[in-house]
Amino acid sequence: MNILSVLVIIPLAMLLALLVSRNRAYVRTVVTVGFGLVLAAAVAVAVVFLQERAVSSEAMLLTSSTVWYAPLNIHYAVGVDGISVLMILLSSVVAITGVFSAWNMERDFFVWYCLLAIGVFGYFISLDLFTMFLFYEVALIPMFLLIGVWGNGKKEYAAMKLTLMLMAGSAFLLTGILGIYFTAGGTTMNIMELSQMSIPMNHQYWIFSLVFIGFGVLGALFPFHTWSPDGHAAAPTSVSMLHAGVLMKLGGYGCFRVAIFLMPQAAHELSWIFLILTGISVVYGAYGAVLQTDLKYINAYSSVSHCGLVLFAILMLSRTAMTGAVLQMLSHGLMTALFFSLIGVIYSRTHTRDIREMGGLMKVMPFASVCYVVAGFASLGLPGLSGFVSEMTIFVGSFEHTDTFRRVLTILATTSIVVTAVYILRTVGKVLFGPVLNPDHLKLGDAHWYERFSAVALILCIAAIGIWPSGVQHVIYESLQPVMEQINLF
Amino acid sequence: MGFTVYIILVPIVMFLFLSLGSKWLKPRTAGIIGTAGMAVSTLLSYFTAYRYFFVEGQQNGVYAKITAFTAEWLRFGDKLHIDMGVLLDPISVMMLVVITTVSLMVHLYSLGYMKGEVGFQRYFGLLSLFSFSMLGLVVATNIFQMYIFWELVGASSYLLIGFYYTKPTAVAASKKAFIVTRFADLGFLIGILILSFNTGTFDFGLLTADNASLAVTTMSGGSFLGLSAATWAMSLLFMGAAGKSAMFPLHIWLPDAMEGPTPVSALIHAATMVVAGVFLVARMFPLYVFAAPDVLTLITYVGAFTALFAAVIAITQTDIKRVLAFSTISQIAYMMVALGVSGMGGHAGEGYTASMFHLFTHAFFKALLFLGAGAVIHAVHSNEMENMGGLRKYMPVTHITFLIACLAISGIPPFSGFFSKDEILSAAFQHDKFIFAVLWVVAGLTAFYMFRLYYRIFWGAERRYDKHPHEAPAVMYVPLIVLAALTCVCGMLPFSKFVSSDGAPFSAGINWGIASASVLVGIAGIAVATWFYKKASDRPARAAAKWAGFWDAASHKFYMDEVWQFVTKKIIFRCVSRPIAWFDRHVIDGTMNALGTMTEKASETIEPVQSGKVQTYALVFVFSVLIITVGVFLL
Amino acid sequence: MIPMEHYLIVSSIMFFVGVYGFITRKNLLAVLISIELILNSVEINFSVFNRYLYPEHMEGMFFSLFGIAISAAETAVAIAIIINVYRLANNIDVRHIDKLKH
Amino acid sequence: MDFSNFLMMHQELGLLAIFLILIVFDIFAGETPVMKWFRPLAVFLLAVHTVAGFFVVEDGTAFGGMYVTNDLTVLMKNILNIGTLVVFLQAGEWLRKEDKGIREGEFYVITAATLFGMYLMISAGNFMLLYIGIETASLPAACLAAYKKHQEKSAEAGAKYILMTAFSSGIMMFGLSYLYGATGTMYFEDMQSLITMTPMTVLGFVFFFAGLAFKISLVPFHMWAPDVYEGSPTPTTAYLSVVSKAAAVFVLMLTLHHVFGGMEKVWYYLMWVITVVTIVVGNLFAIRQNDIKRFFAYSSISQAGYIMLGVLHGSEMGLSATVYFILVYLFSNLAAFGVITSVENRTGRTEIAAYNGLYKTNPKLALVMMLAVFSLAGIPPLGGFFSKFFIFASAAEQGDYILVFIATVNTVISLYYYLRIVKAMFINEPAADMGEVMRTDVYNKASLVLCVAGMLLVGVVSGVYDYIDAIGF
Amino acid sequence: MGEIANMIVFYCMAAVIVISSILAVTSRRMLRAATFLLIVLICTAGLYLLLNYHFLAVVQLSVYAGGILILFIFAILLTSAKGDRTESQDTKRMVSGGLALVAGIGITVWATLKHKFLYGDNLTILGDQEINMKEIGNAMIGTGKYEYLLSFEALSVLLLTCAIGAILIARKR
Repeated sequence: MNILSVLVIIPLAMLLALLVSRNRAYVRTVVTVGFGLVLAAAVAVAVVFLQERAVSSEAMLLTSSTVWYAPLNIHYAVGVDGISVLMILLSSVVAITGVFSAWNMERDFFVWYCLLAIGVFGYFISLDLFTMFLFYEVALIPMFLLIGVWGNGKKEYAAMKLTLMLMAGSAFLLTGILGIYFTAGGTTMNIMELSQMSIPMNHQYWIFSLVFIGFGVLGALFPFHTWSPDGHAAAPTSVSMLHAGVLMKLGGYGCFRVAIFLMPQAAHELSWIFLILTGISVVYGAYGAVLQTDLKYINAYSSVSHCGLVLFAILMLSRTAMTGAVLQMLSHGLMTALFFSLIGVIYSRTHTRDIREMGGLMKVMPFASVCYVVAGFASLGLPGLSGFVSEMTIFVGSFEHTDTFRRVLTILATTSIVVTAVYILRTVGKVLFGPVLNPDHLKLGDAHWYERFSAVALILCIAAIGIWPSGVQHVIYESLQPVMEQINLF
Repeated sequence: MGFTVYIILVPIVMFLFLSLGSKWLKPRTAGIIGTAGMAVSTLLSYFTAYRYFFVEGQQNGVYAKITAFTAEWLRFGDKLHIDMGVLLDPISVMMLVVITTVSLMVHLYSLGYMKGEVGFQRYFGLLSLFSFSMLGLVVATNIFQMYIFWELVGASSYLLIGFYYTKPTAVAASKKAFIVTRFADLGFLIGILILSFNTGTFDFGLLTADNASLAVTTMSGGSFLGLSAATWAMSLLFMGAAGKSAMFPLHIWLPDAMEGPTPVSALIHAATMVVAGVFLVARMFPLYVFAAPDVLTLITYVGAFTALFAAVIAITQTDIKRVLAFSTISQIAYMMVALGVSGMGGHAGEGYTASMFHLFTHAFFKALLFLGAGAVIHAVHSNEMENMGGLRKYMPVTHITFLIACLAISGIPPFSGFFSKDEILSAAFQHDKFIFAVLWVVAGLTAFYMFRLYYRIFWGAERRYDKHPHEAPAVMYVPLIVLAALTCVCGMLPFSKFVSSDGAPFSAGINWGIASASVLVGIAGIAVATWFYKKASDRPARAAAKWAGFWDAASHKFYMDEVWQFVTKKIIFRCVSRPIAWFDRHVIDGTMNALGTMTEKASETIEPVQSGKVQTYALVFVFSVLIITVGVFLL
Repeated sequence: MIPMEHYLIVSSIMFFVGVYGFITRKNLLAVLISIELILNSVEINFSVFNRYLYPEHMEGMFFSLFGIAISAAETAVAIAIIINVYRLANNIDVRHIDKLKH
Repeated sequence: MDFSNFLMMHQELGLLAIFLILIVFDIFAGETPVMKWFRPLAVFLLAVHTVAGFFVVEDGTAFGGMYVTNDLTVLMKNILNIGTLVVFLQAGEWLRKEDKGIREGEFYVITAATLFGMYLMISAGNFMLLYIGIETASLPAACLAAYKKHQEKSAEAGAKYILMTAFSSGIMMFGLSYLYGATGTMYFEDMQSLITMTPMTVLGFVFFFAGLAFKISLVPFHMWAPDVYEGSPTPTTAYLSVVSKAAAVFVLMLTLHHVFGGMEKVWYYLMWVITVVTIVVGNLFAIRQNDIKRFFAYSSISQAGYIMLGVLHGSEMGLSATVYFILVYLFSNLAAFGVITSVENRTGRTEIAAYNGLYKTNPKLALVMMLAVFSLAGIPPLGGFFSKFFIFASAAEQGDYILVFIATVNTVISLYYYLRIVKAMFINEPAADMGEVMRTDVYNKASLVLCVAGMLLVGVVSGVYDYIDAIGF
Repeated sequence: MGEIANMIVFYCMAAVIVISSILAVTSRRMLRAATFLLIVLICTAGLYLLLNYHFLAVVQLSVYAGGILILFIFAILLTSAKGDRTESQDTKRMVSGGLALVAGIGITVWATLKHKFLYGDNLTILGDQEINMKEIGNAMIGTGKYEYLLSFEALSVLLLTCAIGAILIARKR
């Protein structure tokens, strides 16, 4: 059996194991051991991948393919390149930290959580459009219950909105995928094989738009981002973590893997439209975050901005910018997970997320606060943390274009880093610094060990990328070779 | 000279050690460890300076740029990559010495000054972090490394300014400092992008080699809005520099930043961080001279205006740290002007040397002033001049060292300020008489407000102190003495032998004509200050009343804060952010919700059709069949 | 010779009169009567076509034949149901069977 | 007389045998205790019949082309068998507990007869047999709708159904008469070669199509469906919404292919519009429903629209996708109706509000219901996802991307109302009187297990689709 | 001569059919409506006779007039205790019904008139021939093409089931 399938099988096994359990201790054991195994498997995949890569020049490694639906040439085809490996690592890290952040949740929660994990891992290892889409939807649907049942605030509205908007995106996607399959000759669903086929240009236009918007909805593309604030605000902590940290990456990854890779020509010609949209996302999200008063809303808008940057960079179609995009996905995934886990810590104690009602938490919960500051710095792109690396790579890469349009857009996008600083510092200043506003807060305790665990793990990852980016960068850069070959055909 | 890398690494190790171990370390231990670490760096810096200037640095009579250490950190593509390394050349070595020295003094001083504060360990950790960042900045081998440390400097200064995090003003000030400099850094970043895109490199060595020929050839074209790429890039870089160095109109953060602990002000806002901008311009100097001379003119005028502007404001301030802050702005503007009026090579590059020289001397005496002010604040627990007076009796050491520093900044020989200032004035004189005149006036104003400060602290009417003010402990006044000593002697250094625009030593004599002019105006300033402030009198008030409007404006810093407040609060928040937030909630989200509502509405609208009446159904059935038939016929 | 179209016109009229009746009548049984008209007209159609156009085989006639049988069966079921409605509601007004709607 | 013709009809004969056995048993068992064996017998016989259906496949025509049998028709009948079997399983509990006025036996007998009618519809090679089949399938079904004869709702449903079905059969017959007039034959084979595009054939076709569309409940011929579904006893609703609809779709597909192939220009555009309208209108109405049976009626209308996606191109792939879709739809919808029956039997309520907090009180039922609606909404890894994908693929294969796009976007609306059910069950708090845990009888449990297994396996196990795909027209 | 007589008979019956069917759907009294239906049915049988479908005509008379109509009359009597008057009609519905009526007739007649029927010879050849009853019988129980044993049997199932169903619904218990 292919090692990649293990990543799907473990969560599946966990799901089944959870279904027969009633006891909370048992549930905890299952999920911690299970997601620990997933992490181990992810690391193993990474190691094996690196070994293979040393001796192979194939675009995708560890591939395997089994016929599933022969009439439609659907295969269960898996394989990874450097980018998917990184995404898998990211997902496994966020998933296990999410487990620790959801330490006190009941069994059913984890059942859906495991389903989500199945979707996410399956998506990243898929090479077949159909299975990719299948896992994509598998990952989306548990959100409804995770938010609807265990969320707070306007949870039903938010859950419905999020699910419907994302599903609307996937409706676009479905049409696009069928378009790709049939216009490319209807002989294969394998992405690598499809990339060798040519899709007629008149079809590429609409397919590219559909696919890009379809994935873009999940990547919080303006103006399809509004599920993000409401959804994140209502979701329970670990769901926000996984959603913002991993699920939103599904969008960026898909845009890159499907839209750009298979339809490079349309990407060339249409990128300007989407560049404008993503450019708006970047700046707009940042400005949108400035006035928010709910911690989660701030982060949600910030995610819009940061994920917008991912799509923005992908659309620049330059190798460096795309490298930056992947780095940004990693970086945003980690730091936003960190943010949400800390917001969870704060919220579980103060029972409010309104920044106007909090103050001076640094004094009350120093550990969580320091971590929050670190997350904030990562978000505003402080060197030494991952955000800086990715943003700089994106800006440098985007600036490689000689046309004024892209350069001006890049410059506009760079302004977001200032605005980011504004809202991050505003939040930090209001919530963590200053005098303690609510005397009741003085009695609150700091983070528990399991919460600390997730925060520390995430900070370590953020710092690791920030301090030693070249390892990751190298892997990504090399993996972009096939895409660049596609793009450079035109 | 690979060991130089440890100058930088020691502080960061200290930072990690102190901040991670803060729980387990006693405050005093932490302080001592931090100071010891800094001392190691300082010693290494001195050793480096020795090796560089006297043993290894000179090649063919020119001080070369030596890359002591380099490693690739991040590769962007085939061409561009960020290295992390240590670049040694006269200015970076000079900066190493200045930074480590001042930092060590501040560390020492803080042991006393910060005693008993909550978060003592954190404080030392952050000091180490700051030192690390600043050292990394000056030894950067390429512009991106510089940017990286530039940002780190910003962040660590944010943390230091906001050290008293429960104090709302400190929090606000730290935020303001960070955001304003961040805004400026945006210019820096875009400048880097333009520069690196055109030249294909970040490396200082390649960029500045051969009179910046690389930039000249690649960037003179490509005009955008009528300006060449080089002009754009260099102006944007200057924007970054102006932000850190508090040039008008980006100076507003600096006075507020005085909310931080006073030693921090001494370190950051006097000696090190604020001169980073000057350092950046100096670093890129060949590019300015050869690729974008227009920008150099811009720098000159901005600098000159800032110098005058800040000096005027300084006269009116009553918070002693703010006076010092404006004086810093003014002095840094001086350095900027010096760079602006400079040319390249030999005596034409005198301004460059002068600028660096002034940076060097200013670091010591301004640190001294801040630390002295800190000692005073420590003694009287206030920043306001009204709460001071006649302290010379209680704090003799502070008094003397403060006086030395005041004399130095006023350009009175033989103190160090005199030499560097004189050099700047003469460079300006050669370049542009008008600029010279401005600087000359500023010199006089400087002397005046410094002595106003001096008199109001140490002379004047004696206040009734709640607690008897006393001299600072030894651990605080020893640094004062050391710095005072440095202030006295460092002016004698033959600076141009070491630091010059092209690396070739030359000898710069003192232009006695200009020197005497500057000394005269300095003495005049002192005299006026003496007349006004030595004794408590109503003269200042009368003078102020006479110029009421102007005085008011100046004491309100010419309303620059309000202007900025307007720009940020009104324009960014009200006119951009709020509409966007509204737009998002109501238009974008509204559209999405409207889709839902429309669907519901549509559902509601067609509902009556399903009336439950079987005949209606039949009617619909028949009409549908008929319509479809006709439709198909028509098809 | 009677043109075939005339038969067809008659059956068309009968058919749509039946439709009209179905739509307008109030009494369930009257509605059923309208249905009978509809079915009857169709049967005429079949016979006419068979006789005029394709007299070799008896398809149309048989369709009419079976149609008559089917309409008998349908009437039986319908009347049974209508009687049941009457039993429950005590009238057979179409307007009263509109409880199920929207 | 050549009785060998009958040998080909073993499925029909088998069913007829069951029909007769049940009648006889019912007559003789009467009200005696032996009657308790009636239901096991019915289920057993039909199960055997269903399983046997998979083994004996023979191609050929009989009765001079009036009867046609081949792999495809056998497969279709098998699918109908499965659906009917599930309905049999689900119906028993309700029939047992219902008031005295209800006789148990007739339900099975009549259902078997209607199923027989559907067999004839599918196997017909002649419009006369087709018409008789349709009438056999629908007239007795009116009795099923009016089965709860002491309940006004049920009577109303029965009346509406019989009136509308008679009306539509009149219209259909009128269409057939015109087709006959234009071509001179009722045999599929002959008509296919003779049919040309003239106003008369077009009119005939449209009228005929309207009759079938009525059975499939395509908009605008759907209006009877919600009322009848709501008023009928739940097993009848299940039967009408799944088996009866499926049979009509099969017939439409077969006739389009076998008879009206030459008129594709007419029916393509006609059905294109109807498909879109059906999906949209079904969805729009479903949004606002509060009664779960009525809700499922509208949902099944919009599902019918999706089914048409595979039908309207008349392609081979469309055929496989449609049959597959119907199979999955059958499992999903019947699973839902199984739950509805259980809940209704215990609480007597069919409002969606009755499902509030079902997950807390009856987690298993809630889970089945959730799987069912997710399958209907097309959520992986349930069969509905695959069937939707294939049916969209079959439309996309013909380049009809606009239709695919419209349909996919509409799945979002459908997801909204399906999620309403999920929300009611999982998120809403149970009403105070819903505390008791429901017990479902073993037959119903078996039906639910069968349906869930169907939903889960039909998608993931590709063999099913491969099997269907191997069978062409 | 027979031609003309046929035509006269036809047009008379056509007129009667049209008028009676209209009356059947407009008459306020149910029994009258039933009677008009009867007239329509009888005239239809007459049309069958004109077409020489004697068997069909007989069936029409016996099943429709003899069976169905009796059923109707029973049902009418059973359900209209308060008198068989129906209430006034809904004008709006009448207008739309009338519209459907006119449009429907227009469209169907147009379609038939537009169609080029291939008749002429057949009619003269088979014009007055009555169809042999034996032929009908053979066709009804034959298994070949144009023979209808299967339909016949299927119909029997239908009738049986409908009978069961009708009894089930209609009986009191």
